[in-house]
Amino acid sequence: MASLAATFGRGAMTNHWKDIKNADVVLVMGANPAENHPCGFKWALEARNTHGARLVTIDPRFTRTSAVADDHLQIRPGSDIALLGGLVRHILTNDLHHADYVRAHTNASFLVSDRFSFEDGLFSGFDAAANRYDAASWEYERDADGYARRNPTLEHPRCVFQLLRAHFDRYTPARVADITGCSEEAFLRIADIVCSTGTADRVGTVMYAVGWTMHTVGSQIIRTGAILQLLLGNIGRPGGGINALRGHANVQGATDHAIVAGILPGYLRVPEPAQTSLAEHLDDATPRPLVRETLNYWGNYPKFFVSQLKAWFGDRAQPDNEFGYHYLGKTDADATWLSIWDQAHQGNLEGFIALGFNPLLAGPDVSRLQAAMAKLKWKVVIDPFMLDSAEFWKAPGMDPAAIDTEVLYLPTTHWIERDGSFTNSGRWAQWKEKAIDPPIGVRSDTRVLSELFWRVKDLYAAEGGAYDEPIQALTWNYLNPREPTLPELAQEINGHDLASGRRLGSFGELKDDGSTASGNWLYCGSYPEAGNQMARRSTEDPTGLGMHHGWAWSWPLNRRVLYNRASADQAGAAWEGARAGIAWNGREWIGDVPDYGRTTRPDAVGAFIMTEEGVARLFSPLLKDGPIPEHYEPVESPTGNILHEQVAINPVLRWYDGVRDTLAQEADRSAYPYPCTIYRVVEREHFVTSNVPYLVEAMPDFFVEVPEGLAAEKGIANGGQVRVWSRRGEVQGTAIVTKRIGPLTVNGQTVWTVGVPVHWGFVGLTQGAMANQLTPFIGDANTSCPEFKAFLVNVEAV
Amino acid sequence: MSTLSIRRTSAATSPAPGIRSTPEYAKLIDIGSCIGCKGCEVACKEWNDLKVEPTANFGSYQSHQDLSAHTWVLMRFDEVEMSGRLQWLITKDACLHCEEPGCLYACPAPGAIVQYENGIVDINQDRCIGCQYCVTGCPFDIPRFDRDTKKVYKCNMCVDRVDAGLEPACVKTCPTHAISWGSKEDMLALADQKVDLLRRRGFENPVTYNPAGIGGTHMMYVVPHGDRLADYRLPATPTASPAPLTGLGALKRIGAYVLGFGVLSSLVHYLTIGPQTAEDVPADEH
Amino acid sequence: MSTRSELVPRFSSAQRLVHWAVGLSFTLLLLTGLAFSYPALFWLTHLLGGGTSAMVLHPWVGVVFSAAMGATFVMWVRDMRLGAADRRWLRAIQAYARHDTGHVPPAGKYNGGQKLFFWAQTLLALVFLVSGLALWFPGAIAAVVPAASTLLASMRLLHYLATLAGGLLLTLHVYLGLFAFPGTARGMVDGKVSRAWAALHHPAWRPDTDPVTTTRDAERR
Amino acid sequence: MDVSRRGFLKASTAGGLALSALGFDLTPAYAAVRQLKIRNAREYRTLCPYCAVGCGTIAYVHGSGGLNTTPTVIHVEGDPDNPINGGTLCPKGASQMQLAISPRLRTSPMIRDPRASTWREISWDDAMDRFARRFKEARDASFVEHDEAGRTVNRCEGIAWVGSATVANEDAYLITKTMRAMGLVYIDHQARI
Repeated sequence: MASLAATFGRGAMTNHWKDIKNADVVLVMGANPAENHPCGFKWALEARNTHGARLVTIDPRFTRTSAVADDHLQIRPGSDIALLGGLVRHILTNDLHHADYVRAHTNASFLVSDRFSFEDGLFSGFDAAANRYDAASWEYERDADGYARRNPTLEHPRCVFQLLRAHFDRYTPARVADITGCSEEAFLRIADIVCSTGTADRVGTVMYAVGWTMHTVGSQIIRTGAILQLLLGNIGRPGGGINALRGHANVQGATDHAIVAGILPGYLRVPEPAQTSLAEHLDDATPRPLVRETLNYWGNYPKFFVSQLKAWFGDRAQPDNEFGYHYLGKTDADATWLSIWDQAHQGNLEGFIALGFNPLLAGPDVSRLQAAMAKLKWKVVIDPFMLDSAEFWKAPGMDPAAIDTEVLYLPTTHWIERDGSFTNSGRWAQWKEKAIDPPIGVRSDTRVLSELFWRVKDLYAAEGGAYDEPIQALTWNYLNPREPTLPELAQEINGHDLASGRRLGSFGELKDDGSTASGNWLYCGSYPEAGNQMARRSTEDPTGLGMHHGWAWSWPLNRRVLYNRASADQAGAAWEGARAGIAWNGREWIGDVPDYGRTTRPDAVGAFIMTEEGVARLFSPLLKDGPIPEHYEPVESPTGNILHEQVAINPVLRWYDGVRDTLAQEADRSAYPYPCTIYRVVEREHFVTSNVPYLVEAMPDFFVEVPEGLAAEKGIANGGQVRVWSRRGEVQGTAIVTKRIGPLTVNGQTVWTVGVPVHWGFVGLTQGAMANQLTPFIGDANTSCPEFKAFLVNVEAV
Repeated sequence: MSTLSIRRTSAATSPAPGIRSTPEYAKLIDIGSCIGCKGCEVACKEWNDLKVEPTANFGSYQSHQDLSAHTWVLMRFDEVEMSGRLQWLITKDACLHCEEPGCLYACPAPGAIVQYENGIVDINQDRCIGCQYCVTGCPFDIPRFDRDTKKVYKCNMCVDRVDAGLEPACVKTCPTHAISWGSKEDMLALADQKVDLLRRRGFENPVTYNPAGIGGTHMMYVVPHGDRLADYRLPATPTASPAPLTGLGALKRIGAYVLGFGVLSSLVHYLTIGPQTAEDVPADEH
Repeated sequence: MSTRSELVPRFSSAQRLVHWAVGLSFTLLLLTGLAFSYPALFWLTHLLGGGTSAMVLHPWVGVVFSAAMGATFVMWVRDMRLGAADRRWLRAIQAYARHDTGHVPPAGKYNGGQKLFFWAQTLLALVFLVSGLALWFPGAIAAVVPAASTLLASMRLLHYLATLAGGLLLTLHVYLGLFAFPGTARGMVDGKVSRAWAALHHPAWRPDTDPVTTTRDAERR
Repeated sequence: MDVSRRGFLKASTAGGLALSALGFDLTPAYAAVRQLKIRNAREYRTLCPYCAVGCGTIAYVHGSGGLNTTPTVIHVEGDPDNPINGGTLCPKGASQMQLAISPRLRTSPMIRDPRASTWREISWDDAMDRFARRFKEARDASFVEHDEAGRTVNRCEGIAWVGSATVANEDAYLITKTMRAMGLVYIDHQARI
């Protein structure tokens, strides 16, 4: 999501599930919604069935989504940027972009510093020793007041629009075909459909998921998609957007509430050591406007941050102790998934707690994770079911007698035994009822957390120890301090005015003087005095666009389409009347909850209120690996990078110790000739469904999808057993020999792709190979999302 | 327990006394919108409390090799090339609830197979004798015999739900609106719309599968490539009785007369010519 | 010279046992078979314990019938060869029906009609066996035959036609044995018939030299 | 069709009459259908626990909820009012009843001692005491108040927390609040993978 924030200012699905029905073109790429989000995918088919929308899939495999698509294009895993870059070029060379939109709502006109350059695969500012870019040369050219200079005609060679054109000019159809392996004709056929929405009366949407994010260039793939959508004028409009399809019931909510390295609830930033005072932190974290006419909503950062400290530390958060700023741990080190396991692998972690999570099977590189787990002193697994991760010491090939880790397993409630809210992919926070009591012996997550909190707190009080002030200071004002209820917590998240105790109706009311508290500003307004908005159940849809403002509650402020100001032109008139997001009636905005002041005049500030530019960023200096996306090969690739031989892979990856030795190098290509990708199937959801008999029945066994031609070459029979191995491990399973993966011609050479599903482990109703035995321990340069989607393997019949 | 009025019943000795004309229901399967998620398969099992069968991957996304007494719906997956493009044909295999049900006609057990006034064809296991004539009688090879209970089972269109004003479980659950439910007329109209849409989307031979040979069905399909029915595993011209059994009803009538004639002619012989007792015949006649 | 009312052995106990095994099993099969064919007769399934039970038992009774028919075949086949005399007898069958004894060529132990009955019965038993087995194990058929449903339907038809034929034969057999020719039936009860009966119906039969007389039954006489 | 209802009936009737005047009229007017299994169940509006579409579901529960009862879920299906799924559910959603009341759900804390090859049961009190003790030990051992440059960092480096994308927002919030206050920095969940 880093890339969406870098482009638009917020990192979330721009539109929502039901809105997809408003699209004229649906591009599904890096996602397989028919299998992974079937009930949301219905809205894509609804668009097709009600007004003839065109549905296109681009994927390494012909999936169940492709089965109902109008067209499908097979590409090589990890070649997404080349394909999307080709589409961007197709738009720019054929003038298919939505010119008015691009001029009004993007930074196309911004001039970039003359120090910016891109040569031989590297952007300016590359520091080879530190493996990073210095982004200083990616800045805009500033005027005397410090504001960015612009060129409204978009003709200046250093304006973003021209830079974009020059950059993507290399992505010709022939090159796209060479890199991705598809044919030029097929590419152009798809390009004609996808690039057909650059007009006021047409709108297209993009559905993507981890097929884009889980690459070493994942953030930049998404950026390319976002650029495509911006050029076509599809962001902010009903039926448009770039829609990240999340994989778990509350991935969005858990991210919003920041069970995430580097952020605090509401996407506030974890303080860094260099920010030695609250003032310094706020100064760093609060962006400055780059143009006069921007709302720069993140300018309110101090209000959100201080209100959160007040929610957490209450009376102990006062101006004289910087509202408890130093109660928070500070770090500037990467603390994400791979780094956690690297720390464990290095023996630096003593304890590891997994709640509602099965890390071992989640990978990557299961053998490495097993070795890392064995180095932990203790591990606590909190889950309703027994997990492979809790039993890693008796995984196939492990010797329990050699593993010192103490493992504690705590059975907790699951969803149906609790109320509370889930935030779906489309940002709708929906409240659920509790249906039954948990079985005797099972405790809720909040009870377990509270018991831990109180016991630790009491131990510190009795024995002393490392800096326990924040623990003693932490607010715990719940009626039953041993088990807070979820409505209580929802109210704390919403926040209140400290003087009156009144719950707030909007984050607009938050203050940075310590007079308000809000656990998560983004959810301020979800539980105001009027009651729990997330539990609302009105089915009315007066706009006819599927917004349903009376159903549940959507952040921010019940807004259903993000950036909806961009659904109207500069004067505030909807691009298209029938699918108006919001429109200016002369006095106020009508339609969706405006992403803009309700009575702010259309020309007052830019449409993208969360950016310093006031517009969306086609060119964004905020990512670590370049302001414009560029195609780099996966770290394990069957071919070189024909755009720049010397810089084949993303140059700013984080390399953990020993990982290079676990990758297939160029010399190993003949030993590991086949790109492989892993994925889910509709009958299963990661690992928990291995406890559900009907689902095990519906998709019983681990399998490997092998293209027909490759199977013939290797003597693999459909339904027979195959072995697949990478440099890191091997799996064995039933072969599904299929026509749905064809041969690709990549840079003149035939390439076969192999596919493996992720759902099996050694605990569960049926056992099967762990797909993540195969995957490499390396991640995206920005988000550190592991590369699960493109790596090399070999395959043989057993 | 509630009851539904019957239009037809197997092995009836007199016409079913139902005279009401209640709305007939139908399911419409839009094959072009089906993603093969097996939601219907699982929802069917869950609602009908059907047991889990041990399965194994046999080189397909398909869950089971075949329907069974415990699996009333099966999604079948076939990869087929059509006009140069790969099609992943996914068809829902389940009872079509024929207007002229071959199973019902074949069934010798009175009341074991009924057709309700609403069009649903149901097997009443109380009365099923396990002869499996329905299996042979079905033009779609749907009913399945269970060795343990010695009865035959198949989709009953969730008649318990329908009776309560709910749609069948598969209809309710279908994520992509590939299954529609309503009166037969409404579903035919909807099918026309869907066929039109397919034409506009460039399909040359979309058809509604509602075969006349069996008087139409209460589960209909909209087939994108109507000229390739066999690829969808749909028989082109199904009939209510398989060829050798066509006219069995009439034959049985004749058979009854033949047997009756046998008895009757014996009686006539007895009355006209009478018995021949050995003791009555003088010995010297020889 | 024996009296006309004197009884002579005609069927050994083994033959009678086999006859009644065939007779009873076939009657049960016929009645339940008719029950399966004619809804108005479905109540006849109660002879074998009701619908499902009848369905389960019908093929097992069929097994008994087939076994008994096998025994019948073995026991009688040598006696049942059709010869020229039998053909003459058959040509005069109308006279036989009219009791016009004078115009009926003398029959041996078995007349042409009985022999024909035997062969028809044997043929039908084979048809019943083959078609019955197919209907008993449709699953097995479906597993090995591609067009199983057509085959099974054909088998059903065949089974039904055989039933009709069998039903007619049984009617004829019962009528002749029980009503038309008094004194016949006891041959299958105590195994004996009167000399008068033998002289009338089987004038060419010599009961005193018949191998049956060498059996224990005959000695007891 | 040759085997029309009339023809069919006539055939059977004639056959029957020809053979026997006996017999029963077995033609029913009504047939019994299975009783709706959710007829007397109580309904709870909840959500599907799997993906992030956010499908509304209705859990059907048997048992009055009275003091002496243990209500159980007998069926789950889609909530037709929910605008996102409109009552539909994929196979995962459609089978969630089996997840809700799975016999595989665990009901007792367990511990695996170092080098042991089996689990043993442990009481909640003992489990939580041990959890807290281990947590404090690790925190004390790995807590960094000041970094090498002397700057206040107040972080705990020796414990990692992962998960979860499957708990409610309110649980998630409490997790973050508690763990950040404890000074943890290694915090992540399924969004990353």
